[in-house]
Amino acid sequence: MTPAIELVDVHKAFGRTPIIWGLSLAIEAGTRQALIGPNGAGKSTLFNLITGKYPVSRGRIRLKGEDITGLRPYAINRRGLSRSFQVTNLFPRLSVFENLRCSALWSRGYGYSFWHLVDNARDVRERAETVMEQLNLTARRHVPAGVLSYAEQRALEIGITIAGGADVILLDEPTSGMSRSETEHVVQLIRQVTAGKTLVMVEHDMSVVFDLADRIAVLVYGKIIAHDTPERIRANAAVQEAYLGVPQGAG
Amino acid sequence: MLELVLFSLLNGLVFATLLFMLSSGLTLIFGMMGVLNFAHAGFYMLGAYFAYTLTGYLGFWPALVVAPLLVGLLGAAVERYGLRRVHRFGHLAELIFTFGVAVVIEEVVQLAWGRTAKSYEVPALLDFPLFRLFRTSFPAYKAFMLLVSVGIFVFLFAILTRTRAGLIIQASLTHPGMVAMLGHDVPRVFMLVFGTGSALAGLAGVIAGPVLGTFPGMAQVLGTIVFVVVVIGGLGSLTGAFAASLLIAIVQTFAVALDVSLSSALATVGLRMSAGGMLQDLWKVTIAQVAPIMPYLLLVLILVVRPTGLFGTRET
Amino acid sequence: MSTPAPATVRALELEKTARAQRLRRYGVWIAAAAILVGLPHVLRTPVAIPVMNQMGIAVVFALSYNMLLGQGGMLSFGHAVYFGLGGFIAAHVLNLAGRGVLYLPVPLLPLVGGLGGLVFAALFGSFSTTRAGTVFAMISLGVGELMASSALILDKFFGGEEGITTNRAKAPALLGLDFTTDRHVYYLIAFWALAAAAMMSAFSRTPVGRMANAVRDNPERAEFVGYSQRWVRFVSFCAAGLFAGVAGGLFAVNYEILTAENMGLSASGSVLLMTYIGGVGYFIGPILGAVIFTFLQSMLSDYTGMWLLYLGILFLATVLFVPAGFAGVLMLHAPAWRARRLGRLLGPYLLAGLLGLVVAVGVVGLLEMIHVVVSAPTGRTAKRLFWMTVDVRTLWPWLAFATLAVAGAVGLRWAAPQAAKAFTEASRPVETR
Amino acid sequence: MSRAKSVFIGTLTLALVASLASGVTPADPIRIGYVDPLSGPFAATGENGLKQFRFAADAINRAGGVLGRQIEIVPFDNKVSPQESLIQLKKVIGEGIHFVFQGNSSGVAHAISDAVLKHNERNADNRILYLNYSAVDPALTNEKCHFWHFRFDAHADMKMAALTDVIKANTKIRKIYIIGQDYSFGKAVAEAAVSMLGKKRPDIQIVGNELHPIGKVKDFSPYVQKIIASGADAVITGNWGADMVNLAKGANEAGLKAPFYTYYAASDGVTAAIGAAGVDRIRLVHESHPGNPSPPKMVGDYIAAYKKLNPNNDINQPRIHTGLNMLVLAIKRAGTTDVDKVAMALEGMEWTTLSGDHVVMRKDDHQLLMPIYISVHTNKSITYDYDNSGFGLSLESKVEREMATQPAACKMDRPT
Repeated sequence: MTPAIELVDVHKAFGRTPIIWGLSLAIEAGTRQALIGPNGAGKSTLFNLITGKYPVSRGRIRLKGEDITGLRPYAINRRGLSRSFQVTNLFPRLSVFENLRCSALWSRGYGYSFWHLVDNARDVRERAETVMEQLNLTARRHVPAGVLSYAEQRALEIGITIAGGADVILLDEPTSGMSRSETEHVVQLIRQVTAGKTLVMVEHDMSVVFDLADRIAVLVYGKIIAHDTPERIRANAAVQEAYLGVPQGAG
Repeated sequence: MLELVLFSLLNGLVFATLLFMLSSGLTLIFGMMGVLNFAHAGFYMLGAYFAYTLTGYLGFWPALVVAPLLVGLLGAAVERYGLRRVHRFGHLAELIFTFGVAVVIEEVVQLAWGRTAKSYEVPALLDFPLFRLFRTSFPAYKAFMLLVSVGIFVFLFAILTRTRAGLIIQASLTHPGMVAMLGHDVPRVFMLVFGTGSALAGLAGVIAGPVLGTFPGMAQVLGTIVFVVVVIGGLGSLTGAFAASLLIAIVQTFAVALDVSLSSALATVGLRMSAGGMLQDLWKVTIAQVAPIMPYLLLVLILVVRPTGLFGTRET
Repeated sequence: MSTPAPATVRALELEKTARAQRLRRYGVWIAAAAILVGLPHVLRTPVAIPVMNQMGIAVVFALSYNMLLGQGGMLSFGHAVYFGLGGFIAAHVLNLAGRGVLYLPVPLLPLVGGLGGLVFAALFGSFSTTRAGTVFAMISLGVGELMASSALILDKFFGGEEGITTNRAKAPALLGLDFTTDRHVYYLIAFWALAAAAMMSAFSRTPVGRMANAVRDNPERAEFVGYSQRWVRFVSFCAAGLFAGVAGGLFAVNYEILTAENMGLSASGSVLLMTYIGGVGYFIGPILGAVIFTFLQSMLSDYTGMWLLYLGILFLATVLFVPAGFAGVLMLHAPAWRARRLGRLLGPYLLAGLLGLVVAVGVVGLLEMIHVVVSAPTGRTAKRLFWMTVDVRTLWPWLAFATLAVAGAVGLRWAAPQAAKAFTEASRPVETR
Repeated sequence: MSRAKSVFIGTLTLALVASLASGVTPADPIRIGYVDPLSGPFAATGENGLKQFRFAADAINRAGGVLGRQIEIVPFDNKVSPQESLIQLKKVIGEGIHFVFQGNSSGVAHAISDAVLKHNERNADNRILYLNYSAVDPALTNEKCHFWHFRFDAHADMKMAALTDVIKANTKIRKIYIIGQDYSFGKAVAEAAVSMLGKKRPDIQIVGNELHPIGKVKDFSPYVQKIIASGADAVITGNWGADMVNLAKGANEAGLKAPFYTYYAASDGVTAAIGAAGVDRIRLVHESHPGNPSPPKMVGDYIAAYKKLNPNNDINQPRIHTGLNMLVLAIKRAGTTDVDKVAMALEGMEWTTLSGDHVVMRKDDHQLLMPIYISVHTNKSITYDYDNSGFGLSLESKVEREMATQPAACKMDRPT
């Protein structure tokens, strides 16, 4: 079976500083893949390389078998990959509903159309309604995204990511800065909205990681040092030495 | 030919220094506060008019010092009581505000000094030809203009690199958000920079008034050329502003000397354009004819190729 | 687990409210059309129709500008280029039609202008929409200056300083309309202004129109939901150029002359200013701005030689006190309107407005008297001000106006917070039972 | 009905009747529109023009007005914009004014002339007359001429004809440099200079023919440098406003000694701004005696009377006096303010100007034929200076009417 995402010998350097160093990784379709590693290991950079925000210095990236190296973010998104951001990244002056609707437009085939009215686009509207329902934000539909509470913004961040219906979803620290109960809610949400899809997730909260992930890759200084099931990772000596060090669950 | 080249170069230099005096203040304001300050040329105009009146009472030399100071104070007041309040409404509001200030300055000048041009003259002490080469003489006043702006450049550089305030300004140019976190009173720095920038524009007015004329349209004649300099040089870059001033002044000065048109250029390589159609003028226009709009062509070309400008590091 | 059922039910409900909304929207357009038809019968002064024609053109132009600024977040200093080029092309085509070279009735001319605007917007937009922000603004400035200067140099097409004249009466008539009177032209402009406004309003509700808002807010994120920010900006830019060209075509019909001035920086600046004082955040903003700005521009100069000064002061006051523009102020009162508490505001507002007027009278009086002192012929010291004649040599008018200004200002300092308080009170949401 | 109410209504009725009555009083003045810049950078010229119109009108009114009515000048600010001029023209028409003077900028003149023609063709019952006192593009009375346009200033070709006559006589001039603003007027000047010099003095070499954008040149040094490099003995320029001032200043700084033959290098601040830089360098070609060294009495008195009233302004356009008086005479002769009849009366009308010249309004193209004066900018023996600067114009030579007259090339349709 073709991997959902496949990185082959990827390098990335900013100026003279190498961040990613000959990294190869294959993520099976339909799995929930977590990416962990200490701060500065290059997790976010890796996300930015996969999604086309930064060009790679060397190497190839494939999405569902197709080479996407060097494509612009929108081109990659159109091939069915969507991502969220670690720092909330919404359309602040648009309402919650508009945020979601805009995110669903392309995948429903509306493109750069100026001959449709969005209000008449029933499929898009229903999609936005459904996602809004899932996010529990229906009561806030007319509120501009910029004035939502932090937790609501984080939820909307995920909503924008999934609204387009991409089958490969990258979430960058979806629970960062959340309370315990909020985190639990988000984990529920993620589980629900990514059912049957490929999920790649950067996360610092180990309980979340071990709760959600089917597979875990450990990134240290630009290299994957381990890639395995949660149980095996937990037992992996190299990981414990390089990264965990502390008892798991400290979060 | 030597005469033409030599004096064109000299004139280009003088004009460049004038542009630099105007653009140095603007680039700092732009770079730090992100404000497209449309009132900048207005402060230049005020400088000339203040100096014109002060010269009548105090003479040229005291006016040379007092007029820019007055303009600087006025600029600081505009920042303190106007721009600072508008700041929270965003850059667009600030831009419209400076535009309003520009209109008000221009109208108040006409209200106070009348609508006709003023006979603001070169001071007698400098009203002689410094030297004469072939058939052209070079006025001492222009040499004085050169001297003053070189002085300004050195002074600004010293302030920016040697003083604490300068370091803060430099820091806020590259990392706009950081300075406040370091505990500096950013609004005060803004006011200082805006005041100094206005004072520099005022000084440019004091110096250029006798040469380029002191009349209600003097700000408009200068128009947007200063923005062009600042953007070509790169936002917030003093070196860039200096280089761009030179570039634009020299390009403009030498373009005037070139009586070459597209059709004549093509003719030298054996192509004949038959003049006809709606755009026939395009072939006949000489470079000299379009010299004054060359900066805008440069602006578009440079921005398309290099959005940060020549020496800039940031886009906005 | 999510079941589609509740969403569908909600969707059905929404369908109902959406239908009501649509009805209301059509209602607005029908009302606007009725007003436009009726206006010339109500305003019967001879100057009214020419001024309304001018307003109609400005409205289309300002709305097209707001497609860039308000909807797309693109600050342009060169939008008049597309207005002017559309106008020039329309004028040339009208001349051809007048000579019988091609058949084109006058009412279709704005389309020609629009096409011209579109073509050039596509040309210049191809490289200027790569970036947003200052880079875009400065490229638009450069293009604007270049085109305005070229208009004076490329004599054959632009007609030099005297421009291109044309004659709408020579083109083929349609339905008996030969456009020899301003009234005919009024209905033509009213029709196109309404049609263009409806289309621009519709554009903002198309996918690409909505994405223009998204790109304005966050270009990066827009790329991660499948849209190229550059393409979105380019499409908006072309649409804005199209409607600017329509306005230019209307200008060609109304004034029968196009000059370099129409493409210049001051024309581009005016449209920015009118859009801003109207309110960039609202569809109605540019309409309000265009109407107010045009009115002031053409009427204020009848009363004072310093109208530019007053205009400048108006800009400053707008930015300082109503940064969201006139439309913004109106919209702020929506909650109070919904709560049916607007009536409570009448008193405090009237008081503050009256005091504001007192300040204005004082300041205007002083400025006008200074103007007399500075520029009137010797011996002419009398000045008609506010339906009375004052002599600037005497002290009392100076004192009186100064007193008015100061007293009004003091009063306003007291009355303004009252008005603000009343506003906050009135805007409080109604307690739900 | 309460007492107060009835008093109120009574007063209202009275006021109404009074206002209606005042609308038809026989002493209603004849209103004459003045459409020129009264705000913005060119307002100085427009304001001074307005004052000169009012001054001339006051004299006419003191002498009893015309047809038993006074005349009134009504100003309209056109901001030297063609578009704004048309808006103001609509107001003129709306106010029921039938005579319009305008002068500043040929671009505006073309717009107004064209609009007046269209209006008159479309509204035969409500025509207006356009009286051009200063816009000198030759086309206005040639290919663009029409029945409702009259010009009271010598157009660019007439002035150039006079100028080239003077140059013809000056054998010291062998090389001439032409510089002008890049628009219709600047180009017309350059074309006329080249063709007329070619005929009158084929030996003269045109060493430069330069156009620069209007109002965009900040520093004229490079242009002056070019003129010096060309070795020109004289310079011809149609520049006005700041472009003229800065050109003169640049020449002075670089020590360029050649004379400048100009059209608009005087008054409204230009004389003061040029100051010493122009002495014996600037020559001006214009339509009336400059007032120095020894003016005709009428000119002297007129200037002195005006100066007394407007110490900060000058009589720099005596053609305003000519134009207004000729219009008034035409109204008098026509015995009506009917536009077509007044226009008929103006055709072929003769008049003696303040300078004592006999001028005539040529019927063929509505161009006033007049002698041309050439004066020099100086501060020596100046009685009537400009801008209170001590500098003024002193007469050098006069070219008689016959010499300055150009053939009429106008094909005019007259109303039947």
